[in-house]
Amino acid sequence: MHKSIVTAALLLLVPAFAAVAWAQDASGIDSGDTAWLLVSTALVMLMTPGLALFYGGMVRRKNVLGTLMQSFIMIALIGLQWILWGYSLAFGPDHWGLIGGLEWAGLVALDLTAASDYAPTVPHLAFMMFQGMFAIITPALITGAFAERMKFSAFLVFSLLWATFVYDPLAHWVWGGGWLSDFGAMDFAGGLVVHISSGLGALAAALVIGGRRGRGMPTMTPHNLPMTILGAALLWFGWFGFNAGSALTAGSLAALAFVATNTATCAAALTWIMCDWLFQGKPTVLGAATGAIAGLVAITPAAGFVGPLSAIAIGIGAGVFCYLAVAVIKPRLGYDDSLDVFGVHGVGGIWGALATGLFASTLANPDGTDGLFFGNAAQFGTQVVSVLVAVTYAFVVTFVLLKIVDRVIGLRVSKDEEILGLDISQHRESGYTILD
Amino acid sequence: MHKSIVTAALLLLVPAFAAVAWAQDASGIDSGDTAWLLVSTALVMLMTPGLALFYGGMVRRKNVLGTLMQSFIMIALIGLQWILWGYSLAFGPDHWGLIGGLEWAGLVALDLTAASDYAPTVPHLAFMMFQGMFAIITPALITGAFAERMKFSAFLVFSLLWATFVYDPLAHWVWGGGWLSDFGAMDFAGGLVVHISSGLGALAAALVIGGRRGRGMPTMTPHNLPMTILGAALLWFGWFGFNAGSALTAGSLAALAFVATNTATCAAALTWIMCDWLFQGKPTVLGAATGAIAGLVAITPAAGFVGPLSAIAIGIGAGVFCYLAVAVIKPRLGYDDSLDVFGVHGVGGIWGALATGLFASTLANPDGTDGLFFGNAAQFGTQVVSVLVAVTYAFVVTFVLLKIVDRVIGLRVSKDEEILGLDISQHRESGYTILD
Amino acid sequence: MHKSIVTAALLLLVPAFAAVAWAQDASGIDSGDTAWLLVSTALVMLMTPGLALFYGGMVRRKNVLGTLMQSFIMIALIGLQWILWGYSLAFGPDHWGLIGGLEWAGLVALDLTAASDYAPTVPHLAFMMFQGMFAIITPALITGAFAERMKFSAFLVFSLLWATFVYDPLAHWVWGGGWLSDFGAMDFAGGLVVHISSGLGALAAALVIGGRRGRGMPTMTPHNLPMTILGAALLWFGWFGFNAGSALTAGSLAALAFVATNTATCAAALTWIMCDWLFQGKPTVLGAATGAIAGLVAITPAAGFVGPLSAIAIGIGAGVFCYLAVAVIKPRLGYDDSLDVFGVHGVGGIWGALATGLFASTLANPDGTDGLFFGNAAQFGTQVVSVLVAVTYAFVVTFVLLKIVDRVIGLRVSKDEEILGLDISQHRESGYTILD
Amino acid sequence: MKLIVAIIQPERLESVMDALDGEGVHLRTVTNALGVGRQKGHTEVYRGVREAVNLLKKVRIEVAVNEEFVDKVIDAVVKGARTGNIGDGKIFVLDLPECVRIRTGERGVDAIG
Amino acid sequence: MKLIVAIIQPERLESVMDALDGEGVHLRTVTNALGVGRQKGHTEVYRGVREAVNLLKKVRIEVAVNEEFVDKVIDAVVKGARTGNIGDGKIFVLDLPECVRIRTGERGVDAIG
Amino acid sequence: MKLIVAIIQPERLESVMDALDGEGVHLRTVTNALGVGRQKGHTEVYRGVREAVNLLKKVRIEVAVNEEFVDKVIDAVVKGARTGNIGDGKIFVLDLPECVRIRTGERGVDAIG
Ligand SMILES: Nc1ncnc2c1ncn2[C@@H]1O[C@H](COP(=O)(O)OP(=O)(O)O)[C@@H](O)[C@H]1O
Ligand SMILES: Nc1ncnc2c1ncn2[C@@H]1O[C@H](COP(=O)(O)OP(=O)(O)O)[C@@H](O)[C@H]1O
Ligand SMILES: Nc1ncnc2c1ncn2[C@@H]1O[C@H](COP(=O)(O)OP(=O)(O)O)[C@@H](O)[C@H]1O
Repeated sequence: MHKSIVTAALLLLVPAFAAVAWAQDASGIDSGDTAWLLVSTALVMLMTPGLALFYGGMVRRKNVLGTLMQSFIMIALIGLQWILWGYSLAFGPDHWGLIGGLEWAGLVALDLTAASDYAPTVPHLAFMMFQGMFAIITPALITGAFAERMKFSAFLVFSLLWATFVYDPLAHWVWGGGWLSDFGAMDFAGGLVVHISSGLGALAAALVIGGRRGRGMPTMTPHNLPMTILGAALLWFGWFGFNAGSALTAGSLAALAFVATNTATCAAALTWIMCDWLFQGKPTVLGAATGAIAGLVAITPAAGFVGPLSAIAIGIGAGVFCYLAVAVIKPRLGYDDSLDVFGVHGVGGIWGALATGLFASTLANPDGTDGLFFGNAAQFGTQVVSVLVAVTYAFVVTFVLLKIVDRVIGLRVSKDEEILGLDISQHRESGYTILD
Repeated sequence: MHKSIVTAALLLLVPAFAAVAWAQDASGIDSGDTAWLLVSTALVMLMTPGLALFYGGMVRRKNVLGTLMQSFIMIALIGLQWILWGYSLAFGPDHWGLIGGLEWAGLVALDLTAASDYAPTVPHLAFMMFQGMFAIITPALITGAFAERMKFSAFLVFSLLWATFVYDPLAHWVWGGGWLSDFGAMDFAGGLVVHISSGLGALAAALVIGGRRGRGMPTMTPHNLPMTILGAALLWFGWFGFNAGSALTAGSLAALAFVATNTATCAAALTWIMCDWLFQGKPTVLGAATGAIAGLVAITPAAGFVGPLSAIAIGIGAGVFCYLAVAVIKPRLGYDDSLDVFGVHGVGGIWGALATGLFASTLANPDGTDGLFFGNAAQFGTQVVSVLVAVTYAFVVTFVLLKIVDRVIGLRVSKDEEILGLDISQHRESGYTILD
Repeated sequence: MHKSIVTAALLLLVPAFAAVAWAQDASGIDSGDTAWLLVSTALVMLMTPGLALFYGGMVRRKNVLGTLMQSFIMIALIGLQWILWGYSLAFGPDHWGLIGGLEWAGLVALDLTAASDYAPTVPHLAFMMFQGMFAIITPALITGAFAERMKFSAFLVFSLLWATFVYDPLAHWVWGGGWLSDFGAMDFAGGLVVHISSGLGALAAALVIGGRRGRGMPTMTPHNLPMTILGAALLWFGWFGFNAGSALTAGSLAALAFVATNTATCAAALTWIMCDWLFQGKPTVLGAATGAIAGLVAITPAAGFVGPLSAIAIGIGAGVFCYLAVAVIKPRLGYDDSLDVFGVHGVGGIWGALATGLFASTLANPDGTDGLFFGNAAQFGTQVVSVLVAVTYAFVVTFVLLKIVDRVIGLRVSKDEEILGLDISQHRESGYTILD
Repeated sequence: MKLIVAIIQPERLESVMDALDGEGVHLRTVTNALGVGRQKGHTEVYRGVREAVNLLKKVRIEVAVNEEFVDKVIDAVVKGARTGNIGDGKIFVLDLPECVRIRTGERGVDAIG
Repeated sequence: MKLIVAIIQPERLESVMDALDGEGVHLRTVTNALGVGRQKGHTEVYRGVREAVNLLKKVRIEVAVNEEFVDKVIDAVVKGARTGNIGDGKIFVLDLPECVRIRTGERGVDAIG
Repeated sequence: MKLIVAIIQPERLESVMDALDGEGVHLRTVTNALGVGRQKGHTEVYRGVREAVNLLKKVRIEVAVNEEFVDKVIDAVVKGARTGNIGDGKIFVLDLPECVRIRTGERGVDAIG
């Protein structure tokens, strides 16, 4: 290396380190809470490859790598964006209730000697990283909407913009001290911030990019459902970190969220296969997996606010509403939200955010609020408004971003590339060999 | 929703929430122990999809989804059963040493403000959920016995009955304050409750349902052994939560159980491939995976009671006994325990439970008991009796339940459905596409 | 069993148990730290199957099981070696700075009533097991160098020797109180001990065993890249335990290592696909996965000593250097390091160990040391020397061991066996069925 | 009787099947195949090593018919498979002296349909 | 010489192979195939979307034999594959003017066995 | 015209393709196959149960050519595939009365190349 570069790098690095310095005996940091948050962070990280497999199994063979890649590379891309400016925008010092400032960009100015205000018993860096994994998976969720036809370069640019202009502001509003939290919106682990934002973004994406060629042909059959089941299992597993980790401590609140998460998921999976049985004559395995994801989505905003029986009710609702959205309404409307991101995350997220306003109870979580069914109709109103805000913001901004990227780069691969498949056309690789 | 339904639901939910309320400063709850138990719960949850893959890789292509589903759906089905009545039957207030009462059904009457008597340093809900994951995987283990031929509807009904009438009582007897624990049976993490119960249930199931059509043909070859290896790896990984989590605290006991678990598993895997080498000329990969599972099974009841060298002895025993059961005895007897649930879990569980009575040592765990080799022959006697009780109870009740379900619904798919495969006949799906 | 055997076994076991006895109230053991270390141990264990899949997807169909097996069986083989003598050699009482004594062989003489000096807040057994998982994965890493052509028996013998004569001494020198730690070598989680040792061992192995038959033919294409992506994801996930677990406590140091790990990985994955784009016209999915592993490798020695921006720099370096080694230099030199163990682990490990000497900062970790960029050129010198030592030792001893094994057993399968594939020739199994 | 073997692009299978059905030819056997033809292949890259892939995915259809259906089948396959681009594929027509329906043991013209 | 191509149900492969061996015909080549025939397909459902699957799994066997073995092969295949249900499959017999054993370069009748 | 079908060992595919190209024959269709021949199979073992595997992996190549290329193709395949060991494979030559290029509708000799 040239000396000048080294010196420049050095100067850049110094403040970061100053900031990172801490007292090992930092009072207030609890080893149990820290262990739990670090594990939860790892669990949430694993969800993105889980999602990659969940989606990858559902596409055609020729698009498997392209689909896996769209999730996998988000870890890398948003993982850096988060360190460099995303965390600062979302959780940095609040400006007018709308956005965090760039004061914490690159984590340079962070006071890391101790914990943050967000989570006083764990290292600030642990909280930052935990939140980072949420920022990573959210744009990855959207990729299901434009599966099998998006240009990789355009996808990268879009995702970076989306994380910056949709995710980071929304996260700030709800969790970073912004106006929606002042307004009273309840969102335990990301109904508004993660699922509504990605679900509505997905709807916008499906509309802007248009349907796949030759849709409806037998060859659209999932090429590898065991891969999808594995992905769903990893998502379920990781979601314990997502929801119970959002307690930010290892105590009764985490246990409540853990139980609510699992219970709603069970109920939703069973509900979905019952709908399958009713409408199609057989319970499907893809239905069980999809139902489980719908339940996980719906319980996300509510997990730390509701008891087990409410979780069952939320899970049943998720099963029914998402089933209807995916299996009944979508085929009629005819847009090609290829892997049902809107139907599962959009609809499930909306239901979950509203259900939080119905089933929340201070009996379950004394630090929470009561919902409509526990005598506090106002909270339901708050949830309705919050949902409308998130729905509108995510849909509109995503739509605009996609239109811009389409102008500048072009969103969609060419017809020949689509026939050839993303694996070869975008990545020059094949998922599987054919000859032995 | 109609208002009346809402009101009804509300009334139902209130007591649950009252119960769930807690004091955040609940004295006695340790964040480290809680972190460990929550993680362990997630790990044990992951074992069921791990099992799905372990089994799924061993069946024929046309049955892969049906096989994955039989494990996957257990999470949903027994996950709800556990909340609604299973936990109460197993761990609720004891009645005559035989069964827990329905007092805790739906968790409605649970005092969750603090920890339970079962695990005084963690939230009651965390203990409940941890145990729930055990209840889930146990009936899933049985599915290997009737792989590739069981009707899905009958399977659901049978599993629900089995969980209620076999698992819950046994768990109560051994862990829930029932008569076997008074009697002095030692079962650290489920030799009796999980492995003997499922292994003997599997034997009954294989006998009642009868063998697969065309057994012995080349096409019975495992269709995807890498899937099986992945499943075995996830099982091994999750088993750390199963066994070391059963310490219910994050301290030396958990560390001992962790080390014993890993060590016995290593010894059993090596033993199995040595048997392969000896009897068949080559060490097989499926043998390594099967041996590992046999070791995990056998160390389960002993994990918290024995030291590392004893763990090696238990692992070697597991390798030898299970190998003989699976590779030598089964082919001679000719019953079709398709994926060797009895040979691995039944035989491994019996060996482990007896070995606990041989190798247990208060030098290893001062809160445990000594076994035969440490001067306490009585404990071995206790273990023998406990094994006989569990073996008999599980076999007989499973047999009866299956006969009933066979009468009412019919256990087995039709001949045509069996030829077609479970995926299409039971679920109307295919695991993989054939045309690209 | 014969009584005499039982008695012999008993005598053997007693001291082990005496040693394992502990006081439950062992002062100094922290439940949060213990929870974190146990979880980390499980995470590191999962890395070996992750590696199996990472490698398994890259080979040809006929070698998939043989490749999976070479990693999988390491858990069993080295898992026992570690208990029986490996841990003692590496971490037992120091002799002349060169090796641990056999005093702790079989863990018989270990004082486990409390924690060890290595990690005073966790049970000694937990520390032992955590380190054991490192010992397991290191020889497994090497297997990529001789993929698709090594005789299984020779492989087992070689690995056992390698663990004993390469890994254990190196671990002792760096972490077990040996001369390299006295010398001042910094290696947070295994740049020298794990990656340089395996990377240089791999280079020696590739040279000794020679290239695969028919290399360069289309049929050398990875047979299942989704499997490789899954493997990479599990490695990434497990690596949080590897690096952040190496803090041995659940606090700010673990959080720092966690963040550095993820950040460097993100940077390296992006860097690699940028190189792909530049040199080959398209970003590849295998490149993203390979880049991620390169980043994980390079940050390993530095994880607990550097801040997030330094981690980005280290990640970029890993991406560039490993890309050059794998995609530019290797094809020119022409040796067949089949799955690029030297290019990724050797080169990445060297870069990481040197980078630790550049970017380490007491601002990041006050208990660490400053590196060159923070005014302490001496540390860089120390790192250079340490790297040279590790490189030389690992290369030379591996070379010698392989030559010996080749003489005695023969390293390589016959030409016919290689054409047939390892699965059938070494294990008498097939990975997949062909007929449905 | 003739055995007609057609090699087509995989994504044309649907429309070829529809075209055959349109001609009243309902029986056929389909296999995956790889073809090398005038259509140029593509390059794949694995860790910086380029690999020319000439074997492209194709689908192979076999249809056994009586003489009077031969032209119908050829026309239907051409209609369903033609895009006008290189790689559209080929049709091979073989003589078929005998044909047996396994279920009934029928032979020849009776067995083919 | 004739090249006999049989399309059969996958689960009958074993018994067809045994039947062929019984007739002293030991050489053959087998491929996976998908068949559309009189046998009706099934419906699959993915997230509420129904899909009619007509291409059913079959196995394709090729056996090249001298004339005197033709009927033996046909009989063996019929014996091994027949269940009496629709979908049992078909046998196609093609003329085979020439055959070469790669190993020895032998041609014709000598090469076939 | 002839349709030449060759069954070869999978690892010889490369050299057969090169040999064909060397003779100026660039078009072909390749499928996976399993062969039973004189080559003895192997035994697999799953949990102690032995299974004789006779169906060995082969590759099946189809090449349609004009008469004057027939011997060139046979020679090329033999050259590329022969190792002298049992299992090298077979070549079958079938008459091909008609051939159609789907893209252009050309028939016969014009269509084949
Ligand atoms: N002479 C032949 N022998 C065998 N297969 C052929 C022959 N000619 C064409 N094919 C098959 O048809 C496919 C399409 O042929 P190609 O030359 O690419 O297109 P086109 O026929 O439009 O010029 C090839 O990939 C190959 O599978
Ligand atoms: N004329 C044909 N051309 C090509 N393949 C055929 C033809 N007739 C039958 N087959 C193959 O044979 C299989 C069985 O035929 P099918 O009509 O279902 O049963 P059956 O012969 O008992 O009436 C089909 O799936 C198809 O693969
Ligand atoms: N008469 C035949 N009919 C069909 N396939 C054949 C025939 N003879 C050989 N084959 C194919 O050729 C392969 C090689 O034949 P084999 O007898 O093993 O070797 P060799 O021809 O060198 O004696 C077989 O596996 C089979 O796929």
